[in-house]
Amino acid sequence: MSDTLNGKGLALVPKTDAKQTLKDFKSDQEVRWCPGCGDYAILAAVQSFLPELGLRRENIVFVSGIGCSSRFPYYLDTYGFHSIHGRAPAIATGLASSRPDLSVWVITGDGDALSIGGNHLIHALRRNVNLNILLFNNRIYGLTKGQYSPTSEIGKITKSTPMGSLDKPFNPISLALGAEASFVARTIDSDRKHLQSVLREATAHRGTSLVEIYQNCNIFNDNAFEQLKDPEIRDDITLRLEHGQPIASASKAVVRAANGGLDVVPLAEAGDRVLVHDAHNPDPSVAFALSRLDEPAFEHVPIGIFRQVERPAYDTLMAEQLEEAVAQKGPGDLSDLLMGGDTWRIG
Amino acid sequence: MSDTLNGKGLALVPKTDAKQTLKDFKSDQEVRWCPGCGDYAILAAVQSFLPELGLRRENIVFVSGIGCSSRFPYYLDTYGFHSIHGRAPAIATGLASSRPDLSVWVITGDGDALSIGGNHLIHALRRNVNLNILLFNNRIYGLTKGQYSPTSEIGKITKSTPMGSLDKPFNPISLALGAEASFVARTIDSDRKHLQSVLREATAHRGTSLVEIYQNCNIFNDNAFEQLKDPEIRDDITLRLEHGQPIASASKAVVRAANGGLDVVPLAEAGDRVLVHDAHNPDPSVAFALSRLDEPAFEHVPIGIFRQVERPAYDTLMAEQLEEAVAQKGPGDLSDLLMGGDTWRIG
Amino acid sequence: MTKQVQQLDRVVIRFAGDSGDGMQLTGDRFTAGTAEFGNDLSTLPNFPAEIRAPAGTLPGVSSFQLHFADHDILTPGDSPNVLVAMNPAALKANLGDLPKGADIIANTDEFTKRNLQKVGYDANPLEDDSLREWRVHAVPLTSLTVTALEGFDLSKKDAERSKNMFALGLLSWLYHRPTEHTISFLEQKFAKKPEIAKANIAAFQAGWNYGETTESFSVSYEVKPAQLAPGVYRNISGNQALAYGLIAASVQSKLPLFLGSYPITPASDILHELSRHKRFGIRTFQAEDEIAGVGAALGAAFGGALGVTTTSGPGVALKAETIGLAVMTELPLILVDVQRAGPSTGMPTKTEQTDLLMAMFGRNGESPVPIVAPSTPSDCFDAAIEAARIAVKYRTPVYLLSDGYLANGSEPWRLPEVSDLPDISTEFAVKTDEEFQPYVRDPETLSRPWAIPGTAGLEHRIGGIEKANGSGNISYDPNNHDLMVRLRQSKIDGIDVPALEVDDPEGDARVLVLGWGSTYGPIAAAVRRIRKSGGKVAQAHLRHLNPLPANTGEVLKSYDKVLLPEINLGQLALLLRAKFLVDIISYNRVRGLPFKAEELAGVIQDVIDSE
Amino acid sequence: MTKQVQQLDRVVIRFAGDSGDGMQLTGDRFTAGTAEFGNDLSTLPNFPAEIRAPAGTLPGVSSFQLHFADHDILTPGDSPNVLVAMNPAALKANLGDLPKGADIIANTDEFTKRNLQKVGYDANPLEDDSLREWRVHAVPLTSLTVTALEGFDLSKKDAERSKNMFALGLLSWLYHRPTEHTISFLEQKFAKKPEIAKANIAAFQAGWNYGETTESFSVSYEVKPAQLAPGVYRNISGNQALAYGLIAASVQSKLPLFLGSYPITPASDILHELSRHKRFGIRTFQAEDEIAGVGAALGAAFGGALGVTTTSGPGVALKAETIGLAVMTELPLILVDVQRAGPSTGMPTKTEQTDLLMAMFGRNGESPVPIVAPSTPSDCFDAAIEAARIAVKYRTPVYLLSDGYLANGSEPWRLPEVSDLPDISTEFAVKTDEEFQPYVRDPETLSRPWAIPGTAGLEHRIGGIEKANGSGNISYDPNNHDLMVRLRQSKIDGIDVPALEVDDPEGDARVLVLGWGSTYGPIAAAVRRIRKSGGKVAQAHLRHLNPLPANTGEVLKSYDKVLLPEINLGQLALLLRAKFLVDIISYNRVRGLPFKAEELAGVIQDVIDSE
Ligand SMILES: Cc1ncc(C[n+]2csc(CCOP(=O)(O)OP(=O)(O)O)c2C)c(N)n1
Ligand SMILES: Cc1ncc(C[n+]2csc(CCOP(=O)(O)OP(=O)(O)O)c2C)c(N)n1
Ligand code: SF4
Ligand code: SF4
Ligand SMILES: [Mg+2]
Ligand SMILES: [Mg+2]
Repeated sequence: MSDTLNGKGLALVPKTDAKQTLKDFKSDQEVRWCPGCGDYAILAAVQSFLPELGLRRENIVFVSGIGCSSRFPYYLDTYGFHSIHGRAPAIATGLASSRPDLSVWVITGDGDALSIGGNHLIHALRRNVNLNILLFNNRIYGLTKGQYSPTSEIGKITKSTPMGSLDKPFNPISLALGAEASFVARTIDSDRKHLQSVLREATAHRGTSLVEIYQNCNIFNDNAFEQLKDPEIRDDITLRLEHGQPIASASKAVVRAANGGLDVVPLAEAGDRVLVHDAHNPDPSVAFALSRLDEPAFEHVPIGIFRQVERPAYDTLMAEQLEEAVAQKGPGDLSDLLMGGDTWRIG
Repeated sequence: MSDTLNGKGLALVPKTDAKQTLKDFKSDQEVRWCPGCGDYAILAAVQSFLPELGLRRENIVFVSGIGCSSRFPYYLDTYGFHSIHGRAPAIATGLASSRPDLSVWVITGDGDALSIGGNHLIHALRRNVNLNILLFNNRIYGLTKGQYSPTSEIGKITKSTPMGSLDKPFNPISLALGAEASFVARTIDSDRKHLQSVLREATAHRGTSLVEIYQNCNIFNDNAFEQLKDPEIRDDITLRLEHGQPIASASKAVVRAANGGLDVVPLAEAGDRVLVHDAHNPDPSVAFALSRLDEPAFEHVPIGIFRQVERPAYDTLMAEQLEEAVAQKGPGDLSDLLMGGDTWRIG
Repeated sequence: MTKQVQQLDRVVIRFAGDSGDGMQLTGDRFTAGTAEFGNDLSTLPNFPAEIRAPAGTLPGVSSFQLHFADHDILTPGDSPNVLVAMNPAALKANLGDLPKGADIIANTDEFTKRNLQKVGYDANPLEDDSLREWRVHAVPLTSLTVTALEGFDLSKKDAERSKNMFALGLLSWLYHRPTEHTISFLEQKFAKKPEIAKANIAAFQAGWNYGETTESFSVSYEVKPAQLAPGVYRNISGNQALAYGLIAASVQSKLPLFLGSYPITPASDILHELSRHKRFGIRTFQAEDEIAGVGAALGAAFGGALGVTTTSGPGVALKAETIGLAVMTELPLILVDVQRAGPSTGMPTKTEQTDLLMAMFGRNGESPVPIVAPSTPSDCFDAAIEAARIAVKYRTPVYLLSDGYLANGSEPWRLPEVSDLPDISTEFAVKTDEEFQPYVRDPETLSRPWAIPGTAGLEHRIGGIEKANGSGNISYDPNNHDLMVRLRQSKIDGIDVPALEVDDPEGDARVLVLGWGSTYGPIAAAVRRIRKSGGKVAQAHLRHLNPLPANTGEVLKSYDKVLLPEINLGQLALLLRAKFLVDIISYNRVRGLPFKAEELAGVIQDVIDSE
Repeated sequence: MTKQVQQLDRVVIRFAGDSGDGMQLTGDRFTAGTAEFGNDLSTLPNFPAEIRAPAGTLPGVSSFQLHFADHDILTPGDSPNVLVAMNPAALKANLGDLPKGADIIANTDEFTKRNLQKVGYDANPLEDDSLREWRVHAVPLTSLTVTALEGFDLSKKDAERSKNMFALGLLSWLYHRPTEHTISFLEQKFAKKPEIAKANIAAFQAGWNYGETTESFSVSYEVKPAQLAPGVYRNISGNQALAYGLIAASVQSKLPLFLGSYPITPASDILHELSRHKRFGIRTFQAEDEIAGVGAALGAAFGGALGVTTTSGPGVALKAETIGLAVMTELPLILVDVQRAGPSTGMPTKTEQTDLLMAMFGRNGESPVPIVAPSTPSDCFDAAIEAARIAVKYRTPVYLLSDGYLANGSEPWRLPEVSDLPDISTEFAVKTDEEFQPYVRDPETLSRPWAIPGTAGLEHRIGGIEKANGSGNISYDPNNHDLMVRLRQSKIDGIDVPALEVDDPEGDARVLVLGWGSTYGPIAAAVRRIRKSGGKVAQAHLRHLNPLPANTGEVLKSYDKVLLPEINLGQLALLLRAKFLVDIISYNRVRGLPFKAEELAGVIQDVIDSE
């Protein structure tokens, strides 16, 4: 856990000595995504990652909203809650803030998290509830059969936008950073190793970690992330973010721009101006600038952990207040409470 | 309108030659805020600013949510809609995108806009509907008598948080920039001149303009912005943002930091490193970095227009599609539509 | 060999296969051919909520049922005469609905050991004796298709894809359907891939020829065109008819249509349809959620548009607060609820009538809203216009309660003459000499003026706080509040709705079957059966649920017994019992499916017999 | 001069002034003194939605009414015997409620020309003859206060602020209230500002002395302590009692309380109260909106907490979707709705009973939810425990329907012994030898196991899609859906609720007055009046609205007439009519105010007379 600030993410969750394998995390439910869907790869990556945590299976909970991606909990043999559209962060907030002994995950899609659920997402982020949020971004509404989503590119032709969509998409990383997130990362369905390395840090982080996962929907938005998978160009356009390392792809590098922002230049020209990634910078501004590098789209895409800073988790603070209240005045006594006001006796 | 990119904000709204004064914009309703409330100053500033626009009064609409601030529309003799909590941006989106001939304003509070209404706000911003959103930020829930709000500082003691609030507040400017806003500004209730100068640019901007107004609630959160009003320190901590001008207060200046971010240094030390403000920079990263300068609070506060870039407004694009559809296939004919499928005749 | 041709008056076919097998398309094309041929028809698509559940599994089965006849019919049929089963899952999932003696056309190629195991068949039912009570036609549809396409430059997989067209060809032969339309349809659909177009056409024709030549089918069937009322017809689904109705309402009201909506099954297709008709000046706004959808529609209505929002299931719950605001601000608004099986997420692709009481009461405070419910897919057109008429005339949100069955089901629709459509236009308020009062009421309708921004001299403020009647100023006056609560109620109670019509041919029935919404077809079909067998029963169907027609109580009380079948636990019954103190007999099944005519006929007969 | 002392059995006082005049505090203190003295009492605060509307205006008037007596009383009183009017607006706004002959104590200092004009008085009513039918005591409260505080180091403005304490002192003298409590209260409240504390105490004493010495008051009144049941009492408002009830439910169920809430009038005080008792392990979460509030509560319930959400008005509408999810997932959850005047924003500070049908039906699909309604402020305590008992035992969301009148009204409460409170604890599911089935049902209650995360071997998944009974797997099976719809309904229908008790002392009444919720007090007071005057009437009050007590129908049918007063347009009446086909007589007034006993007595008498 080299990059981990504190590694306390799951400190309160009971561990097991029993050896676990991928199989322990497979439920008996048949997986029901379209053949070829990127969700399969993510599921396999998560199932094979979980044993590494060494947690008691019963202390893991997956909470999801509604969407293709939100079916995820059914396929994991942990506790699970397939809730309603957009509300998973709220439901998970109640669970995680009252049960610090649980590892609580939120599974959500770009529609679920950023359209109907946008408000709960940004509030969870600023509160820093102890949650791992995996946002499956396929830039489309899968389950409702292919309308454009808040991450679809402008001009997208879909069933609901036959002449093209009009709205500028959200950049989930920028939005999260604007919402005071303490942990923000991006990875991709097809790169299991990277995906798992991000999950490793996300689970080690105590607080809300938002992991955007580029996910291919081969039915309604096939090849949305093709450039990042294309062996021809992939290494040139992928800027890997690793804390303490220069930010560069095979051929490009990130440097400071004259106007206070960031620029991408040919690696050869960069020299020692290459920006070294500081994921732990308390100021999210550089992380934000990094998140803007892929505007308009996919010329150079930062992948990895944009931001990872320590901040007390909401449930910790909440628990501390309860403890403090007891420390100050002793545990609550119902009889005392009732008798506590101005009372008088009759008879 | 020196700083205005296009000045097209109200190009489609009918003008009047009639001379207007503040009085024309006063409704017959008694103003019902607490004596001393900052809302009075904002109301007066808006009422005395509106004549400047020279619009037909009947083409101006104020839409609000719920909160003390949201009573604003009642006091203006224009069209008004005092709607429900948090939903004003959604309602205004329907109005503005179907009526480009209107000047549509949204009046909202920090609770209304950022708590219950957060999602509608960020979506309005990314869509760039032609709206002027005035966010009265008093960092408290006024109307419900003083609970902490999403902009209240951590540890705030209120009726609902007797041991102090736990959640990190939103920075409305950062959030808006993370949500792809094309126009973002901050001003303050007590500085009418500045407030009006910001409104001037906001109305000239076609698209969504978000104006955060620091507003004093003298009943539940008095003196929240005292530093910015205190003649002793005000000029030292206020960093005025003016496009094309160096960013500095009486004694401090903003410069680029070594790590790619921004720093505030004593003016004397800054020399020619002082950052020149570029509100029109297509990349919001520097604006974002500026929005972080006042973290944790009020050591140096940027005031003015953070960002002001041209981007097609949602209603324009929508109208263009309708026109294009007509251009391509002629205006809709109901009879043709009904007969348009596979039909057959009987009898 | 000349094959025997048998005449039938009606047939029910069900195509069933994997989600990826193209059964909906096959059904659609068969329907188009049947419509073109002139039969009356009714359809029932049935598909899983998953986009494409794993191949070969029971949850992945998708089916399409079609009923066609030489006379007018009312339902998609209780049980199929023919089942086309593209794989073992399709057979297993549908066999239960198949009456003994029906035909089964099974694609033997898919009855592999693996596929059989997937659905729990120990042995191949086509080979053991288990299907002896049906007439099984074992056809290797896949391999026949691949063989037929050998000359094409296609991978085997691509060739196999055309097996649904082979099946369509076979069925088209079996029922003497015309073929031209399907061929030109395929040419158009694959205009950009001519090789695929040709292959599909070839598969289609091979299917036809297979029927013509193989011994497996010794009889083919003819169903004569129906004697429908003269006119121009097209086949239409409820969602499409509803969208067209909204467009017509926009034209007939001279108000630009603004749709604020968030996608949700089974309402999404209305959004899709409307977004294709921008040349009517229609704005479709895909909102960030249901709340924003209805909010934007209300904002547009304030600006003088015909504001519409469409949704289903949990989406309805989310709109409640804003509907309350629309009640308070007394603005026109149309709320389309395509009811689906609940509660909560429920069964998104299944039908139900369980939102009636939600529509009536699902808001804080006393907030009455009129409710209109279409009865058949094509009736969605008229019901939409009627909802708009009420909304505009009475300045009120109106609920239009469709359901999943109407939405996706289809039937031939005799096109109305545009000149016969009602004029539902209204007048915006204009400046007069008097001071403008936004809550002054029209004495007839009790509606308030619709004064839209841009009108000089009518500047005013509305909102969700209680208003003084007349001036519209904020008012906390107790008596004003009581007055306003009653005025809002009286306005809705006073809406002009046509009288409830009773179908009681001889006027001597003692039992009335009442219904509302999509149960019309099965109820009417059941009533026919009863009458055919000499029974006497009256039928009435409510299109207006709020307010009820003025004569409703009278009608109910003029029968010994009133039977009310509903796909809920008795929601309309509750309203009628409360209002008229009539001991209505409810029949309720909440299975996510429409009633069957036979089932209802049995229930009606029981009620008659218990007299 | 020794003044005359008159004995009274009951008095109704109303303090009225500007929002900034501290009338609520004054009323609270008078109430505390009265409680201490041992009278029975009941209070009715009434304040504007604005925080502090412009001084001296009608909308800015805030009032506090207190009814106290030497016997047990049931309401805050129909009309005041004394009005304290701190300014002309307060006089004007309240005069209509004042019976002729009542006392008016008016603060003459505020009857300036400007203030009179502000509320439309042409002349000073204290000086012209217009108040001749009342007993007016013109007292320059402000200047007397300022004079009394001359020795203090206070600005004039600060001194003037104490005028409410002067008024309190005067009234305390007038009704022989004890003074110690008020003095120690002021010392505590202003502990950090001793000068202010002393000034307030001085003003209070000056008011007392003024009464004692001035000629303006020749009589003072004594109301003997009431003969209430023996026990320890405290005065409590409905919101506080409700919060205490929730805490007690947490203790008695051994479940940690989790409140997810979003502030809204008049429910916010429950959030405020609960957030002060963290040492009970109570977590209060101020959410970003109502949806997140109920969502978090449901999430916590999944984790084994006693999940609660509190709201009012439009907030209720927003929670509907999540309540549907709670119905589907069959988890315990308490939904507190402090009903306020609607629809939409309505009149936030006013009371109403208009959310009953929303609670019953306000969700998509068939989603039954039990409903419990407290009848008096202190009953909110017991009703909260009862709601929790049902939620926990039956694994269901439960609606607790309070209202604005109960929330802010107060009355003396005889404290229960903690040992007498019911044990409402439950068992979480534990691993057994059998495979765990999350939707297997307890045969008695039909509830499913509550298996919380952290329990090894019970890993399972729940959600909003229809579940197979037993296994809990997703199921689209039509018959399973019908079964589940009925099981969910049966579970609620089968909840054990106590029988409806009827108060019919001689057992020969022919008319029954039925009520629910906060109308208990006025109805019971009206019934007393009728009986006092020799009339016969029976009374019954429903605490359980869903399911209804098993004997409800029987009770209704055993009277010739059933009168049901409701502060809505007849919502419970609708349910009872539908269920029992009884022609209930509704009496409805929706004025944002509780009924008056006199008003109801009149209505009851009319019904008796029309027999
Ligand atoms: C309240 C509500 N509104 C709408 C829907 C319909 N709906 C289900 S999933 C979905 C969007 C799915 O998109 P996304 O979150 O991107 O998930 P994906 O299917 O792409 O994984 C919508 C609109 C719903 N189930 N509930
Ligand atoms: C749906 C709904 N939830 C809650 C409320 C109660 N409420 C009214 S205003 C408000 C917050 C006000 O805060 P803010 O937006 O900051 O406005 P301010 O009063 O401070 O100007 C709340 C919670 C409401 N009216 N409607
Ligand atoms: S529709 Fe797209 S996202 Fe959904 S399961 Fe299929 S491929 Fe995956
Ligand atoms: S409570 Fe605060 S924000 Fe509201 S009117 Fe009073 S001073 Fe202004
Ligand atoms: Mg998606
Ligand atoms: Mg505020």
